[in-house]
Amino acid sequence: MMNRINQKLQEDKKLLSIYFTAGYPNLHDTETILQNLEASGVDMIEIGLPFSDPLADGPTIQASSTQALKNGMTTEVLFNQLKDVRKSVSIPLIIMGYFNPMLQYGIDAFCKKCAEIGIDGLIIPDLPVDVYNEQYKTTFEKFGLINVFLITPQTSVERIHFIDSISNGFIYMVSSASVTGSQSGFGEEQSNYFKRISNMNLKNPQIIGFGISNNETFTQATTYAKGAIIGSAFIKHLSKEGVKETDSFVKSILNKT
Amino acid sequence: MMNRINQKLQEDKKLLSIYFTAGYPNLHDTETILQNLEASGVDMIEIGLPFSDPLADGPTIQASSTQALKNGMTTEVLFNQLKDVRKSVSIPLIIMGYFNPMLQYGIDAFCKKCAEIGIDGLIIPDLPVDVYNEQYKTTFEKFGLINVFLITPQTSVERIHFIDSISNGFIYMVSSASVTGSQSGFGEEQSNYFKRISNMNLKNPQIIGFGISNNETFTQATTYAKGAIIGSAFIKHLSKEGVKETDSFVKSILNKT
Amino acid sequence: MSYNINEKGYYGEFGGAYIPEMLYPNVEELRQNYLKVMAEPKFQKEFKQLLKDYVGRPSPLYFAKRLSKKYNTKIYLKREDLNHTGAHKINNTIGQILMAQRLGKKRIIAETGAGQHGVATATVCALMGLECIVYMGEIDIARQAPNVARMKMLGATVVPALSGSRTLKDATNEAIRDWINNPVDTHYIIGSVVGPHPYPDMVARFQAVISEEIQWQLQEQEGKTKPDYVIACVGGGSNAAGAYYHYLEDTDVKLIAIEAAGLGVDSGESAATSVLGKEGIIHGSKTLLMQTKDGQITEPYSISAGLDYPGVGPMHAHLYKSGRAQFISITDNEAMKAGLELCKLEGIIPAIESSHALAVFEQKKFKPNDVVVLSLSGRGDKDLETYINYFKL
Amino acid sequence: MSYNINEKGYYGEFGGAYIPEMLYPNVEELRQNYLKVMAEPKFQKEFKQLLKDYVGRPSPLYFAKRLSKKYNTKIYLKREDLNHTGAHKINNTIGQILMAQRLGKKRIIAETGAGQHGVATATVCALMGLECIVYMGEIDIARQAPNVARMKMLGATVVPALSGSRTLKDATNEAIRDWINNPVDTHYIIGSVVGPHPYPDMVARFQAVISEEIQWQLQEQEGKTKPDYVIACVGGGSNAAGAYYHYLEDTDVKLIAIEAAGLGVDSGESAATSVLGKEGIIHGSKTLLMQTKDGQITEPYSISAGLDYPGVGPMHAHLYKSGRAQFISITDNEAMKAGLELCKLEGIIPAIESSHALAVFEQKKFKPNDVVVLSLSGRGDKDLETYINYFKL
Ligand SMILES: Cc1ncc(COP(=O)(O)O)c(C=O)c1O
Ligand SMILES: Cc1ncc(COP(=O)(O)O)c(C=O)c1O
Repeated sequence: MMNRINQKLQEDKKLLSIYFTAGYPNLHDTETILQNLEASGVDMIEIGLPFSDPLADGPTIQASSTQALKNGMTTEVLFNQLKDVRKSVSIPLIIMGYFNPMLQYGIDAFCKKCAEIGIDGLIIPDLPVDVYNEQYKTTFEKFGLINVFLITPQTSVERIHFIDSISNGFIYMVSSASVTGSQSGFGEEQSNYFKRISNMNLKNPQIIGFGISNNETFTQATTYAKGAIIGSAFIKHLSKEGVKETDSFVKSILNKT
Repeated sequence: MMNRINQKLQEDKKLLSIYFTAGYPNLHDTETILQNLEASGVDMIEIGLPFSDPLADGPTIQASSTQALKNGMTTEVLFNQLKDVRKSVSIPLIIMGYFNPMLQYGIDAFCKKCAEIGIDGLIIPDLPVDVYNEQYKTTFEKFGLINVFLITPQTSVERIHFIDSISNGFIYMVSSASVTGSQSGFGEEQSNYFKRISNMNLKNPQIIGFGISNNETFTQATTYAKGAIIGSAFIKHLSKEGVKETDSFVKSILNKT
Repeated sequence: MSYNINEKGYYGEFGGAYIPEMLYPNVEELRQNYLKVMAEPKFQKEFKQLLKDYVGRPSPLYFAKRLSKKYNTKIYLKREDLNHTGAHKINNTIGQILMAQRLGKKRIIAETGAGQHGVATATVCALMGLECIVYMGEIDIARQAPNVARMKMLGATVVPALSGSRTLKDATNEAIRDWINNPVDTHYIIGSVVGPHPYPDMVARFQAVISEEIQWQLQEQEGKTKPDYVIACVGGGSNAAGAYYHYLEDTDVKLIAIEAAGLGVDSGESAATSVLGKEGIIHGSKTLLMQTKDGQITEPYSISAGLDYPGVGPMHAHLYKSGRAQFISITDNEAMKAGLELCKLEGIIPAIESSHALAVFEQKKFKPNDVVVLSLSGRGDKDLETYINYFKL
Repeated sequence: MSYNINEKGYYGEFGGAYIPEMLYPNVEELRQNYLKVMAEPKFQKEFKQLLKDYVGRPSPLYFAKRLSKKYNTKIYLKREDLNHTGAHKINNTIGQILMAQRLGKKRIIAETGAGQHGVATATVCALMGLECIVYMGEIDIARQAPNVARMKMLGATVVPALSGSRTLKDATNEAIRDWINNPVDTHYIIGSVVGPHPYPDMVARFQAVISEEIQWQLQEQEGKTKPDYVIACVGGGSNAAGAYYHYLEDTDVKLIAIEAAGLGVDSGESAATSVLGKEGIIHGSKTLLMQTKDGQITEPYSISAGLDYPGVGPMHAHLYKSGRAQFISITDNEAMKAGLELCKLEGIIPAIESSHALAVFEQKKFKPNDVVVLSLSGRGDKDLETYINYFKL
């Protein structure tokens, strides 16, 4: 059976993927958010497993993680919340989190649990490619999980090819050198970068993340890439409007009314 | 003509000498204090020329010097106040002061002025014996001024003999190792010291100063020495009772009523 | 068994470079160049010269007579407190600023706890005319005010870290974020033997001058290059790494690492990583760290800003796990007492970090003939207010 | 003409021992013994060893590249700021504490202005286990708070001087009074080349290690032992005396003395003794001092507590009068600016006293090939608050 991510990537459309931090704004919002997002037409979701020291994240996601932890979110709690998620949600689900909480859970146990629940992939910013390859690849594959790798504007051509060669699913293309949420729009530099990568004709499609916050940036990103991921902008929306109003956010991104 | 100090020392009695700071408590108290002291039966007076940094003096005399300077006392002013002192005061008068103000006035001019006024001697705590001998002795002698030297409990026997040999008038015997005003009575140590010096049978009589504050200490001191000098205790009295009441102070020291 | 780093950047099972891809080019550039650059004669010459003429090295190895007498053993203090800026930290920043120049960097960032590393970084940036941004926890900014003032005087920008425990760990997060945001022109001068490979090794090599000097200084004074013990406090572990470095593989020399127990190892207010920590990832390195069962990093506590860190460098994790070094925890109270004792016995006011190391003598008995070298990592000027308030002087 | 002291204790017409008889035995004991004791090999060995292992000497002679470039001349900084306790003062207190031990003294007193000498004295007293009382003007206690804290940590008793200008002059008076009151067991460690003979000479000899080192350090770096200029700030004059010492009789080497002009030489708020002073007696020595026409000593002013003194040592009075040294006055503002400049250009925060010396480069032009050695007498840690407030950082 093909992984849901790969299935989704075969669809002839630009994909919208949304990130949110599990346990934020309230501990038990996870399921509601997942269902609402799917209902609004989102293609894929990254569920953030909060971490105390999210060093690749900007202030918005960092604050949501702190709040989620305060609310009582733990790996255990999250897995419990997701236990029956596949009864109501069918789009690809990715858990995004830092390596240490997973390591403490036990990588094998963690992957096993993900598989049971129906998680399709993982994004682990601080798990380096070589360590993954040497130590964890077989485990991930055993449980049918896709590990998504990142590239950035500074990633060398060579390394992009290497990452492409070992990737499955898609490449997470960081829009600019920055932690999450720190850009407000894309300029020429980014367009050139998007074009450059697009022209490389990689084996794996790319989904662009970091700095996408509205229809304009979504459109810019997906002109060159298969899709785009929104994180901070959605967290901001959540903190202002709460979980009920996610539909309007997604519509505004897709410019549907 | 014999210097008034030497004359006084020949009298067959124990001598009471009083120190006060010129210009204290008020700028123009000098003459009144001098006259009152003589009237009360004091034998000799040290007139303090105030100095900004009286490093051999304790807090009482230091404070009186600061006040005197604030009141406007200067070398010039003091000499003016004393201009006609010999019309009303006949006991020996000694100017006691630090060397720098005299140096700035000019030692020759200073001595000349003293002689004109009828000052009999000088006590200059920070003018060392050897400097005096080499540089200023002839000037002092030319103007008939006695320079009084100090000895302390730490002064070696040799040095005492040396100081005795070059002294004229009396030796100022510092009662104990201390700045002025810091002792409250004499103990065995001091008595032994007084006896020791007395037994040396020096050429010059000794007058004891520092720490004499009442009849008891005056009596103790004069048991062994020719006389005693009171400073801080008199300044304290002045600051409490003012210039009018000096008589009662002197009487209390001499135990006369 | 080797106690030094292996080719892959690990000390035993600890170390590595657990970094986001955004940092890969920077860290990789450093990894590929650091040994090469450090081996250049010109680099070595410049480094050595600055250590001598600017930092004031060699730092003395001082035989502490009265302290030795009190504890009936032979105590030598390695006087890193006498270095320019007042701690061992500058050995590393001198090295790294030269490295940054070689790599063509124009902008320097750093994290700091006690402020010593921040001052040392601001100092070398002024010396080289480079821009300097220092991240410092809000709590540390308050308790190490003199060092904040010094950084400002030196022209550095001090940015408060407002998240988490608002101490060293969080300042490090902020510095890493800055580096992610500025990947081209910026060099991140990490202040201890922590962070992703090659930082722990590079910093240890720059600090190794400490034990290099101890060897010949001890030869001069004791007629032998090896002490019986080397003792150092461990925050991240850089002064310890420097003091141990040339003795790492020589097990005749016993190593003692002193950690901050805060209010007590079991009080919940502690920074004693070896006792309380478990293997995990912090700031790009696999090491021992204090964390919840769940893998969330714990907020540490110590009266000493420089030891108030929930991890240790991977070298130290390895030294602990392998038993090569003995780890001893010292409470706030024990450290403060030992610090005051050094003032009174030897006329040296130690940094509170170093006071933790000094407290070893109340915990462990040494033999009269033992030669004990203790790394006096810094001076206490930055800690005066803490001392004065503590002792109500 | 000789610029050193003569047998009678005078530099030219300046010097001597204008002391009350109460001090005669103490001063005489010292006078008779100081050269003899200093000449003892055992004394020399102990002194040198402590300077090396405890103080951290030699202090570097650091070629200040960026400062040199800015002023287009060759500037070397003699890094007394790197000494233990942060200034040159400790060279002298180490010497005097050994002297006091030889003389069997058990109790040590000192005066202090900037607090550096007080700290240096408290330090050596702790080192030797002797009681220590430090007199310090009430105003200086307020403006040099870190040093007051350090003295307390070191176990010294700090006694405020409440009279006069409540600065260094008055602290000195109080110390002398204490000595008069305690003539047997007490040694008075004077902190500069002031006071009655033999103090100026003894202190100069202890500080002479500065120029002794400059000679060979310059040989190493410039291939010659003589600089073209030696520059130092002058409070009492001890760091200057030490920096000049071995060059005093060699008129190829030009000497520059920097005095504190406060708000301006003619402002009434100044401490520029050479310009404003006249011959007179202060603290037992004939020298230049600021005084009224009447011979009352004037209250000086400088932003720098260590230069806020109405006199200079007799050596400097002689150097001034004979023209051997050039005297330059530097205002508060000029000094503060120069201090900040050193921070920004060289990463060194100087004591405000030393900042006065640094301001010379804005006042006087040197030739590109001139070798200029400047005594960086102390570090600025004690002055951080003053700097920060002044520059509103
Ligand atoms: C004086 C001093 N000692 C020790 C430390 C701890 O750091 P490390 O363990 O890296 O030596 C610090 C950190 O700031 C420090 O300032
Ligand atoms: C750093 C420093 N420099 C200079 C001085 C001035 O003293 P001297 O003129 O004796 O060197 C002081 C006095 O406290 C000082 O602390």
